[in-house]
Amino acid sequence: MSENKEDRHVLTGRHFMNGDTACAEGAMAAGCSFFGGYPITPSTEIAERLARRLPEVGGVYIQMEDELASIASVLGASWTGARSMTATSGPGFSLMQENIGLGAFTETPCVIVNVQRGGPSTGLPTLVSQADMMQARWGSHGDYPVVAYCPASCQEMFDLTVLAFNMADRLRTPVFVMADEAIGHMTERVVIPDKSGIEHVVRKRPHAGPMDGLLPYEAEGSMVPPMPRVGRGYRIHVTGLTHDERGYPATDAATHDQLVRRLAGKLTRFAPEIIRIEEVQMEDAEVVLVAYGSTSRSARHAVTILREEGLPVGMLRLITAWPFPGDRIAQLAERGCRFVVPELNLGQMALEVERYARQPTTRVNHAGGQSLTPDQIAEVAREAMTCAREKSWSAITS
Amino acid sequence: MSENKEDRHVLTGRHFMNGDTACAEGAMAAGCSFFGGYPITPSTEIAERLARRLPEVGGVYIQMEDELASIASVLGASWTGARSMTATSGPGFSLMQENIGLGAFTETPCVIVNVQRGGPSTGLPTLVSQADMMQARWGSHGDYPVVAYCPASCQEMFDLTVLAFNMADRLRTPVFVMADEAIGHMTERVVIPDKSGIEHVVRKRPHAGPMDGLLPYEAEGSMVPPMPRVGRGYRIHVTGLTHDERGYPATDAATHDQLVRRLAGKLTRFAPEIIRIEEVQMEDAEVVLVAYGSTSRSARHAVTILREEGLPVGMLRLITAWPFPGDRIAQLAERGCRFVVPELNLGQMALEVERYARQPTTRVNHAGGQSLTPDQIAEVAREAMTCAREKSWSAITS
Amino acid sequence: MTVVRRPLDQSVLTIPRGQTYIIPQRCKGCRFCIDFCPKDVLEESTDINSKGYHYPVVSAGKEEACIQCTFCTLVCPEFAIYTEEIEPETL
Amino acid sequence: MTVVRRPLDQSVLTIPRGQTYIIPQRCKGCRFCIDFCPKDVLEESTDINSKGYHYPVVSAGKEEACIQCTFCTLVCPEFAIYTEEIEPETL
Amino acid sequence: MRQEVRLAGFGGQGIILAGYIVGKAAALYDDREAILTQAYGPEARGGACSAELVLDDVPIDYAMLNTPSILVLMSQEAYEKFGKHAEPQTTVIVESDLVEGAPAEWPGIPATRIAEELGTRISANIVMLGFLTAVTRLLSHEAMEESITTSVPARTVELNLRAFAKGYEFGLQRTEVAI
Amino acid sequence: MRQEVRLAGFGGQGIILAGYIVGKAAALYDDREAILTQAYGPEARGGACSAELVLDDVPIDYAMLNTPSILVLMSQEAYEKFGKHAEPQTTVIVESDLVEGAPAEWPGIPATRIAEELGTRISANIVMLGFLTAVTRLLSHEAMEESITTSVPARTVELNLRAFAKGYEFGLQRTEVAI
Amino acid sequence: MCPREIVVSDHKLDPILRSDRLPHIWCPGCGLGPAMACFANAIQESDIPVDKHVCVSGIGCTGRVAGYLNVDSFHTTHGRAIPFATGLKLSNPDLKVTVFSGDGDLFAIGGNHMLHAARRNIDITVICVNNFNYGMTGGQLGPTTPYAARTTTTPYGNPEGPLNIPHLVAALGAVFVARWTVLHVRQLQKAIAYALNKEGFTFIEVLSPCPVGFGRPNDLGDGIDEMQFYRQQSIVDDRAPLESVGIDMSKESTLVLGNFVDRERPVYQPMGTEPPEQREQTAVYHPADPEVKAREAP
Amino acid sequence: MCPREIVVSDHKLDPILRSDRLPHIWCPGCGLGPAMACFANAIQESDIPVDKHVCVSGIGCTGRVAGYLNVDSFHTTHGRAIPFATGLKLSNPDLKVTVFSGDGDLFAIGGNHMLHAARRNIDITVICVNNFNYGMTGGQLGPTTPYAARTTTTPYGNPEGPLNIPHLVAALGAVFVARWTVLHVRQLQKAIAYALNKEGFTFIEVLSPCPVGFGRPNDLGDGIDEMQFYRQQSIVDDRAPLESVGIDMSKESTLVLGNFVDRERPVYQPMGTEPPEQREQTAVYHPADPEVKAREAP
Ligand SMILES: Cc1ncc(C[n+]2csc(CCOP(=O)(O)OP(=O)(O)O)c2C)c(N)n1
Ligand SMILES: Cc1ncc(C[n+]2csc(CCOP(=O)(O)OP(=O)(O)O)c2C)c(N)n1
Ligand code: SF4
Ligand code: SF4
Ligand code: SF4
Ligand code: SF4
Ligand code: SF4
Ligand code: SF4
Ligand SMILES: [Mg+2]
Ligand SMILES: [Mg+2]
Repeated sequence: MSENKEDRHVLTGRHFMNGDTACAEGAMAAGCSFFGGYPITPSTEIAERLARRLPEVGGVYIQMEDELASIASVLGASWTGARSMTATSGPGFSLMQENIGLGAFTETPCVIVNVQRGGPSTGLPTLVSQADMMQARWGSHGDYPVVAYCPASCQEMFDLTVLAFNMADRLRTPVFVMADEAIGHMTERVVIPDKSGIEHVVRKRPHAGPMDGLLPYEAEGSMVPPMPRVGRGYRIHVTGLTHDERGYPATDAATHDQLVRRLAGKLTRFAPEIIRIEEVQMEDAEVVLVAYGSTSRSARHAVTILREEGLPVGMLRLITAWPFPGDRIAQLAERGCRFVVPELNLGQMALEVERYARQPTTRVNHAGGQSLTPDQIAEVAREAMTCAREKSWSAITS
Repeated sequence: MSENKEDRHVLTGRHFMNGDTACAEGAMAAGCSFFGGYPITPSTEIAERLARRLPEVGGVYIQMEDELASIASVLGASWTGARSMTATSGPGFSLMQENIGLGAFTETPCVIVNVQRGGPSTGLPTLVSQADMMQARWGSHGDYPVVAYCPASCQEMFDLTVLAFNMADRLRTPVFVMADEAIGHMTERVVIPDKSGIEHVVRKRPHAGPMDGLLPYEAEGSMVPPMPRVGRGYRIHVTGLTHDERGYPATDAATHDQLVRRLAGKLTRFAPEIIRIEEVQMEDAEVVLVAYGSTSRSARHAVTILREEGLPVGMLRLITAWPFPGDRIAQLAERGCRFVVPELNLGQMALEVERYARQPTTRVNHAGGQSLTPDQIAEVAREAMTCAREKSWSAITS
Repeated sequence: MTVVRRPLDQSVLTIPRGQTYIIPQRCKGCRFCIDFCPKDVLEESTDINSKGYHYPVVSAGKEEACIQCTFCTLVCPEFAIYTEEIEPETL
Repeated sequence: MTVVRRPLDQSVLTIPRGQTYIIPQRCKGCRFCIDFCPKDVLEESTDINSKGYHYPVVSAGKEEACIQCTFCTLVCPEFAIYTEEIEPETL
Repeated sequence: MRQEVRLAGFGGQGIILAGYIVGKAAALYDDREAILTQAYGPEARGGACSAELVLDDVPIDYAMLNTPSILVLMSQEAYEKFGKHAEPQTTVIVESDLVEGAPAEWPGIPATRIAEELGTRISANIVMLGFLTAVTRLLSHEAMEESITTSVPARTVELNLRAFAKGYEFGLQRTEVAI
Repeated sequence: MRQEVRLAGFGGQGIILAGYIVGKAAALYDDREAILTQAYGPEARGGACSAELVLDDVPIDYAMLNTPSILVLMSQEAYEKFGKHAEPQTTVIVESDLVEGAPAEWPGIPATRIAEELGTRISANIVMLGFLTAVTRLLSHEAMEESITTSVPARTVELNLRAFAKGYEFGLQRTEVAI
Repeated sequence: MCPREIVVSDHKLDPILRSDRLPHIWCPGCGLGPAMACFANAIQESDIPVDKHVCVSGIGCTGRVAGYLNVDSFHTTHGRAIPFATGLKLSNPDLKVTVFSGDGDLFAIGGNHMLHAARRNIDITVICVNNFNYGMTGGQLGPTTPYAARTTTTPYGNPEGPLNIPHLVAALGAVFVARWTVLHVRQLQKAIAYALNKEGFTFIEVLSPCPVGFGRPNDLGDGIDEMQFYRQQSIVDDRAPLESVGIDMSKESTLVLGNFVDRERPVYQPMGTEPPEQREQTAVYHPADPEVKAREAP
Repeated sequence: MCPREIVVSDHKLDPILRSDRLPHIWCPGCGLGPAMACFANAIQESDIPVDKHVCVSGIGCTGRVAGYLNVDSFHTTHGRAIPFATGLKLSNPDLKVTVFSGDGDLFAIGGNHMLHAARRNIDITVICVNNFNYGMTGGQLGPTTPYAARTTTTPYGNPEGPLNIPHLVAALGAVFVARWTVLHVRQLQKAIAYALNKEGFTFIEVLSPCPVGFGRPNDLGDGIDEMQFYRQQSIVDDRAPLESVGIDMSKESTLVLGNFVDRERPVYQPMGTEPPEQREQTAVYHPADPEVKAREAP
């Protein structure tokens, strides 16, 4: 490997690496230069990899005393202009919630990886689940914007981590990579392009101009205000209190409403850019499997099985979970599709599907600890297909 | 006042007190003997009142070092057989999430009061909002049972706190009182009955029998296992790991799924007991205002205004927010009702209404900082009524 | 702007002297400046400001007494008073 | 059940003696008991247990050597060895 | 009938207690419905302060004020903020020593001075309540007295009742003059 | 063709590394698709340990094993847990010194002893890989060698290649005998 | 002859303040103003350009300081100022990062971060205003509230023993530990200026009156009375044994002030930016710079 | 003549263990077994009935102790054992509550609760197994990991200085502070037994081998090697100045063991259960009970 520090950011080449490592390499390739974290199964390998890798490029790895400190350090680092991140799992994600709210409210870009394990509480630390999906949306108090991606392979652990950094900087907001233990701990081929093949969105900076009059929360029509760095003479003030465009505290309902709505509005406005879905055999699908993360691999396999049986089943894979691709679900519902939602939880994203589909869905759930098998999913989808055709849908939904 | 300690529990009589104080008196009347908390506006008055009141009856008030410690102490106290509680607001509620999961997973009864203020982050500490409703449902990682009540008056701050304690013991689960600043800080008449008028559900204890073979997580058909106290020779083990009926850690998916589903199932089974709603002028209502907490007061006023105009508008007040009274919403939707959901957030409970109604709702939102006025609500409801009658509903929903 | 005082040429034989500046509207009447001035230079005004507080004024006869110790500048919670060094009196 | 040893009648002239009890299946072969026994009472078995570990056995000629110091009982991480006091030998 | 009352002044004047006493008199001793709310905010720290009451004969849903029927102003700042924009139908009562520039027809009382004369400067709020009761007949004299009795520290009851009486008396005179 | 491989033994034998080498050989040097998973759990702490591989010619969706085509057993415990219930179609390979009671027709190699003879007891896993390659032809000899070269610490490459060769040789003999 | 006072409308410190936000929200008689003034002066006195100064606060009355100082400033969440500051500093070592917050923020909810930042010797300065209570929320018990003191949550008197802040922070390994009151403005300013220029985790406790939350409920009176109390009861002793400098605020008690600890320990360097030198633990307290030596209160 | 060893299937400590859960999950050569055995013996030796003993753990290898002891026991969340225990104890003062957890659990994520429980002098015993790393998650840096040590998250050596646990806990006000290794089983058991019987916040640090997470990566070898290291490098000094008892685990370093602090301070009493007596701060270290005086390792 070259001794040039710059070169060590992007580990160009074909690799056989596990999902956590691929995530860490995605961060490296994206130019992440600060990781503040606290070990927790099954995300620890991300920290371990970055503890080795970041110093190679002059970046900072610091293991903080807990997850509260980790996320706070990540927010602080972001204001220096650094791309910063942390990685955790359910219990740590719960502890981060207060400062996730601070990050969202102060529009501080950063990446937070949650490699989901069995919950609630300490649960099944070493085994898979997908039960923090709703927490990602609602875990902190108040209304705030949320972007979450769900990798389904080691390659996507890499790719979506890069995307997460870009989207964080694009939108000035924390972005979640909602991985799961099965993906984090599996080892697959990961192909890393050379540096020129890595997309890099540059964080919008304030235009040259008088530093003193800067309004760091003035959205300038784009809904995303440019972000100054500390130490550059802007004399910015950043507060978790409701604040005006200057960044100063404001104690009035109107400013609050306007700010909270702008933050939500950012996501609505940029939803087309944020949202990624993959559609598999959807052209003629009557029953749609809506799946994400490791479960989507079983679902994809189930589609293959069912198609072999001649059944018109397709899969819509949520690469982006939040903002939820509800419009597409609504379209499909109008087309007459029925939905089967396999998840490693008691039905979380299924709630959103139901809302947009305006119909109940068939859920395939396991609380966690093992993957759903393609057969389990196929069986339910088969049944759903029969009911759909017999128009007796409601019989099988709860 | 009598010198008999017993008598000081229930402050029988007519009082003019604020909502926070009424909540504290509700806890006293319910026999709460442990409060572990940390001050935070606008819930601080609950702590302050209990700091004065609990020592009068030999109870324990302890101000912990933070909210993480507060909720942990409350869970510990509960295992001694005590009725224990804490009170907080958004930022503190966020910090409590990890141990709320522990409480739910270990089936530890306790009461957690959240007097909601403007969020996210530090937001508007002294002003009202209702933006933690979804957080109450999804704030901790994993799937777990949630019960939440929403008081709309000082009297209900008292009544629902008593109910919360009873339901916590009935179901062996943490119960939330999701108040809001407007209710916490308003002062009204509160009538406290004498002791005999206070309902008291006794926590189910293990039957007499061999202590050693006790299965503290065996549900005995009722889905709610009896709860032993520490120090009584049962040699119980309690863990936040997935556990079997003996309480021992289990690392298998089947035990996990079974446990997580039983916890969810408890709520489904007891939903009729848990769920309280109030219906106002609903007999012939075509448009239904679904409201809760302080906002329901404005909504009630709006109903009066609209009825005076001859419009068939009613209100369904969510006294219980979680589990969500979805069946009633579904019934009303089938009856042809349209829903208007005023909330001091960007639309949270409206999401649930939509899911069960299988139709979009009209939302009346303010992010927080001030109450919605009856006029604001009435105006939207009037419009909704017109659209409903013209069957052009979709035009006004987003 | 010179905020920190760096006397350029100060012989051992001079005592620094200060001129008092006051922003009456800012004062909240805490008396910190008045009670702790080592030279008792200040006293309460008879007037009140718009918030109803008696702000400090230089006592009669104390016009030359300020030794520019800057204590009042530092201790005032409201940034309502400060002093600037003036030509020292040579003893 | 007497778990804690409370010798009832122990003159200054007696040295306590112990009998060694072993649960071979529990042993994980850490050697703590063997290496630190003050009287070198123990050695590795030639047999292995089902997990493949050499558990401790009393060395030949050391049958009487245990002074019932209970060190092995306390230090064994696997609760695989303990001793019980037996009739002391009077010197 | 819905009545809305705002008491405004600065921290330390006992504005909230005054509001509490009025609300309690209504809710517990005069068989009316009453809600007290108050403005919070870090800005209030030692500064402006106000208590807002809604009284009615039927249960009160909406607790925020639309247009107060009665406004009690105990500081210049309160006058600037609320008094200047008072609607014509609002009865405005002022602490006449602390508020400058108020229309002459507004009932006024030097409550602080009267309280000081009674030797208890901090009872200015209670003097004001006496005055309010006399001038507006918002609540019965008995209810107000009972509310004061149960709301102030036991050892100060007597003093406060005297303060109330003083204010009430002053009010009666003023009313006689005015009517 | 989907192939499922399980390597099982105890912690410290380098089971996971062995699995990694196989997977990498397939994914990077033999142009196949490969996924490696492993059993985690606190119970694994110093105890049983297994690596699971799925190899295929098309992208692999589902990474869990149904019925392994190849089972490599490096401990008695692994044999008790997996070997005893092996399906007839599964090729089972054992560390013959560490597993007792396995059917004679199962290919076996005293990998640990051979490694010890090479002076590197911890390369038993690589010896086993050589044997596996020879006996099953799961992956090409070259791919395996390349995978070992890029996966073990640089200074141990040569030794490990020797270990691999030894195992491979032993396997060829065994294969000759068996077939 | 010079005039008496000259009435002006701007203060000479205004440029370092966000003067458009004045008046601040603090109560009359509160000590936060002087504490902030000393910090503002020290910033200007420091060798570091103002643009490189960053102030990070948590939540509380003290936490509002970040919002009034005209430097890059952050008003974070309750208790998390130190880890936030750690991220800033490590990610841009050119910055001079100062945490300015309250006793509750830094030692109740934020205590763990204090512990580890001091242990690691992160190169930041921490200024803690100790007003013996939670001012912002209305005067509740805090970790420094003296034994038996009345607060709104200890109506029968505080049953807890208070934290001895300098003792703890010194035990944690801070390289500079001082305590002053807001009456001792010159010493305070000097101590801050010294800390700002010193590498490593430097810490200053500032005793400050809070008439609303602490003074009045505990018969200490108004701000001015608590200041008088400081004047009467303070002694300066740089070499006081730190286990003896606990504060009980009783009428006869002594407030021991001083620059208690001044030592060298290797500063935290994340691996990779620079290989850290061998670290040795120095546990000796030796105030080193005569400039920060204590003087009597004015 | 007596037989050689007698082979049995139950251990005499089994009744105080949840022996149905054995074998435990700990690695061969791990020191947690002996630490638990000492605690189990001390429980039985204590004057308190076994049924009144409660053990509370956080998360970690050490945290599993609660699940193996046959007393009422709680395996809570990472870092929160102490506040959980506080709730138990205050709500039922008849209980004897012991927190048994790891260095990371009690001093990294849980450090703040240690700080305040010790300050308040909550009447619980805390036993901290220090294995110089996070064992459970696979050997990462912890707050006690020595400077320059290798862990999976300090591949280039640890840049942080480690916590000196007895020094910190003593500064916080614990009434009993001891340190032993798992080789010093008798002294450890005695110290625990003493702590269990003493009122107030009592604390014992237990040094313990973790071959997987710490020993092997740092060339200390297996469990037995680390035990040998303890034997060779330990000295017992009850009166050692606590700022000097930091541990760096280098080959030549000394491990200072002993019952360092034994003093009286008023125990936390929530108001209302009993009016607390006037509290005084005693800062003197004086091991008081000859029973817990140190002896040499066997
Ligand atoms: C998580 C959280 N808990 C509680 C609060 C409420 N709160 C705000 S400031 C404060 C205490 C402030 O005390 P201190 O740090 O001493 O500052 P002071 O106001 O005394 O200067 C509290 C408890 C909060 N904002 N966030
Ligand atoms: C909130 C949270 N963060 C992280 C973890 C992961 N985790 C479990 S145990 C542990 C550290 C254990 O270290 P220590 O307390 O020293 O115990 P040991 O295993 O060394 O005995 C960590 C980080 C967790 N369970 N919960
Ligand atoms: S500078 Fe000093 S002497 Fe002059 S007025 Fe101010 S305090 Fe008094
Ligand atoms: S110190 Fe400032 S606020 Fe206080 S009296 Fe003097 S000028 Fe006024
Ligand atoms: S009791 Fe002591 S002497 Fe006897 S075998 Fe055990 S360690 Fe050796
Ligand atoms: S101490 Fe226990 S586990 Fe270790 S060798 Fe002896 S019997 Fe075996
Ligand atoms: S409450 Fe206390 S600390 Fe806060 S501003 Fe007022 S006096 Fe200052
Ligand atoms: S990892 Fe370390 S502490 Fe954990 S069981 Fe293994 S040896 Fe013990
Ligand atoms: Mg404070
Ligand atoms: Mg550890």
